[in-house]
Amino acid sequence: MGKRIGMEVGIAAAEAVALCNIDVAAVYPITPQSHIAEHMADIIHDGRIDAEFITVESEHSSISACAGASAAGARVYTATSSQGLMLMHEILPIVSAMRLPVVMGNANRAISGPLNIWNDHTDIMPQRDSGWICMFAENGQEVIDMTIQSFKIAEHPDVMLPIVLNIDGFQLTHMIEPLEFPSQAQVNKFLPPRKPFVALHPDNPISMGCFNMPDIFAESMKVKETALRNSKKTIMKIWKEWGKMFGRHYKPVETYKAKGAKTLILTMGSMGETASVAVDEMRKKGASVGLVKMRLWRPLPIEELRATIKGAKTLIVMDRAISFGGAGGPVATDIKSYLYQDMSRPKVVNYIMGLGGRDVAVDDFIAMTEKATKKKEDTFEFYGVRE
Amino acid sequence: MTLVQNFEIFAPKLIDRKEYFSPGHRACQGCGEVLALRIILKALGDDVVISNATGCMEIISTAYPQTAWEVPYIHVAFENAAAVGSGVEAALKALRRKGRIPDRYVKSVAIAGDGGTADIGLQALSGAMERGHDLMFVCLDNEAYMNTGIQRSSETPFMAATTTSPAGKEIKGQRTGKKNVPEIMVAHGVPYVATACPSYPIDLVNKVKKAKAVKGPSYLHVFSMCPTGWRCASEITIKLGKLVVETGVFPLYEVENGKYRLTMEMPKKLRPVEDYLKHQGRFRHLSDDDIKMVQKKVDYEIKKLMDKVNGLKGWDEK
Amino acid sequence: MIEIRWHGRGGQGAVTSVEMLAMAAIEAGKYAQGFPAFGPERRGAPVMAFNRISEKPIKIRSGIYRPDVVVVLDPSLVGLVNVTDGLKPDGILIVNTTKSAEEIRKALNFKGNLFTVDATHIARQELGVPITNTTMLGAVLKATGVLALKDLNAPLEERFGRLAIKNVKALRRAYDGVKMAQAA
Amino acid sequence: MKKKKAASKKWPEKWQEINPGCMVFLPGNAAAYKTGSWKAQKPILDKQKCIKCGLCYIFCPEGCIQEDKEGYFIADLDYCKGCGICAHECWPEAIAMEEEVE
Repeated sequence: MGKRIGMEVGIAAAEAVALCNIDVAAVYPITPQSHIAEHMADIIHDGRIDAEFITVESEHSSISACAGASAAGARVYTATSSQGLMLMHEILPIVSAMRLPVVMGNANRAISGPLNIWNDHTDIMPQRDSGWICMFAENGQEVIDMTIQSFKIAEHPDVMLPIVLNIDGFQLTHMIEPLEFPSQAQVNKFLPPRKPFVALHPDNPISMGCFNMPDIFAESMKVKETALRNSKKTIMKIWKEWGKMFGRHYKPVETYKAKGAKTLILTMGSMGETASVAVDEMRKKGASVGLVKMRLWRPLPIEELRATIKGAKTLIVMDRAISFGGAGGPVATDIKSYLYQDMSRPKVVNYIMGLGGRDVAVDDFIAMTEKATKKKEDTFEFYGVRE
Repeated sequence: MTLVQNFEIFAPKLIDRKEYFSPGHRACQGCGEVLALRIILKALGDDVVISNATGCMEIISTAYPQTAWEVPYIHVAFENAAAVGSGVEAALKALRRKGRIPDRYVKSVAIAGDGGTADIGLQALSGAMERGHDLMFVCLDNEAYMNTGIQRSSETPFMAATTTSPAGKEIKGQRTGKKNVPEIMVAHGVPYVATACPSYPIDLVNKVKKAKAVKGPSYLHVFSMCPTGWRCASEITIKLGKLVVETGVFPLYEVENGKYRLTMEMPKKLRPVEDYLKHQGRFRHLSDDDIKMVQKKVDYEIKKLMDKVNGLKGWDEK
Repeated sequence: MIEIRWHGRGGQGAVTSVEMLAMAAIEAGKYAQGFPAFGPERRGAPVMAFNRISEKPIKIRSGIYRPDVVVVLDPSLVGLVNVTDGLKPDGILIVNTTKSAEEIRKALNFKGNLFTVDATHIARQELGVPITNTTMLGAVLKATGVLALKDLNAPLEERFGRLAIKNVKALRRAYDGVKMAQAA
Repeated sequence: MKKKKAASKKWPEKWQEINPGCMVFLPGNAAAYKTGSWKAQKPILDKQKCIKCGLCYIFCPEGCIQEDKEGYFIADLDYCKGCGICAHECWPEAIAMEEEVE
């Protein structure tokens, strides 16, 4: 295994992409993704990898160019954030329906308005139903590992779907921290060059992106849904392979001191680590608290979640986004609908917190947990809003 | 009959007999756009990848599980044909360099309608041309959003009636003229820009071949007659395409490295615009005074073009 | 774990300081974080940047509110920004200034451990510019003992190339020249 | 009705039969869809007048006019939509449009 080095996570994301020997990158800069874009350009302009770098005029074109390049058989990467992801929104479900492997890093940031450049998950949630595989990284090391894994998953013949890897903006992208890189030889072994199922080339003149009449569209959607749902098997297989090779193991749902805990905190992304410190502190005082961290958001790993939260009295779901006028935060809403039929389901307390860069410290997790355990029924509320 | 005349008469036979767009497509009777597309594909030949915008040509050719295309084809969305084509071009370049696809030149060609070019697609087109991709972009201009029911676009001609620029009591159809996309492309420094019309198939074929030969961006603006949208008989499609050129409403020219040149089919003396307008329902509401206004506008545009033809030097000329 | 907060002005390289310190700590086998205060501040505006350094993996990812060490890169920030905000009672304040420790104490109403150094003077002499970020690293190393002087060599070389030697010299002068005033 | 039935036979019956991404692997398979039923009139070629210039071939939007062994250009009525362009453009007036009768 490589030596630990200090590097900014955004730059490390670009370095991980370089290890994957991509063919085409199409990136439009946006805060806080810009360090990924800049470093990607450095790598390609210095000739460190043999790839085309398309400096598109918008995110709409970056995802479109990725679609074209992926269809032509290339290994492609893009990265974006917030408004950029919103601008891509129209194209996202097309890319997944066309079964084009594309790997995208999303530096999570709040969506306007009002304009706010800081971290939360409001940008990715509107893309939830686009048919992409959607994952969250918790720290810089996971950003490196999951970026490399993503290419293998996306391009796998049993999957052929685009992947968005969520990297909390600033909290992760701008953090210098200790990181380990696999060697180029190791990555080459884990991830050989892409072998597309089919590709746009005159030697095999196929047509891609054909439209559907009403008598076939529903069947197409069933195909897409099944492909996304089934991808979990391949994802877990590839994570197992990674674990064997690198000794770092990945699961759709990660836990920390969750076994037998009466109260469970559920997080996605970088706040999991801070929450684990809060769990330690509360455990020291005798509280029966554990942590559940969801790595895979789409497809939703509901079996794993069910098994994890079985027996808990209270489940505290931390949502860094809100479905306005709906049933609460998107994560809690999804989980609650799955738990509805379970006889012994825990009480679900849903906090909308950490919006637009509002820091969530250890004390905040402790305060939320103490408040939540006193609740009598399912609730959903903002945390930390001044009144 | 002279030899030259003979050649002209039998020239159609010389165009590649191979069809790259199969019959069984669902274009309207007498569609000038699909005719343009058919001729363009013949001129392009086998070694191309087509990126197509949403629009008539996409809808009439790709109802899954069928395709009319016999060359590799991709459609993603309405406004992004140029961006998709950029991605295809970048991928072909990288993969060829890396020895992952056969070592031969394949042209990336993006095709869009006037909406996918001049309106919603203009940003992606501008980006792709500015970046200098080896991309040929073809606009099939039928002068309105025909696919969705004849709504006006920025390419709808002055005074033409569409469903969103109707011939009303106060406002008589389209209030503006055509957006000059070829000129916008010249301003981008695109080395080959041309206008063409399928009524002049040999000229169209030659321009496609020239555009394809450019190792960089090129742009073709192809007038595409639409009997349905223009409310006229289907058999006069070709005639309309000739009249539009002979009246100077849609002049045929090319711009090579900034040098404007009228192509040979442009007549020395232009016919009155009325000869072109009178066949079409979209201009039926025009009074004699209105026709005079249209004539004035056409004369004005022709003067602008001729000033460029006569006055502008090529970028590489001394 | 030691938590450090840096105060500077946009363009003065506070972010570079935290980058160098974090990289050096990681290079030395420790665990560390370095991150800016995530703001839209432009050149000239008061900015902050942060370090965490520890012998064990660092899990906490929230902001730093109760620092062990505060570093002030720009003398003009004293009195302008509440630089001692949240500083632990036994914490350390390191200020780039030409003033005496007493003057600083008075200006900030600060009674804790104070270190002063005229880093601007050193930087002008050694680097030719009044950019004090690398120079102040020397004062931080001396005041905190968090890393050895030599630990900074590699990251400085990587970052500054040929100019690294000058930076190392400036850093060493600040290391030697920083003055300690015990807690009152 | 006839047309619709012929086309619908080609649809994949079950969702499992749909190609990934709705890709079509068989170039030009739209030819299975016979548009000949769209026409209300059909072109009739008078071989006496035909000079075999190929103008009708190049101006046919369907691409359904091809040269036969004798060098005449003949419209494939399975696809001809009866637009009348060929008759209109044929300057030796060798093509005439004739009403379709049931």
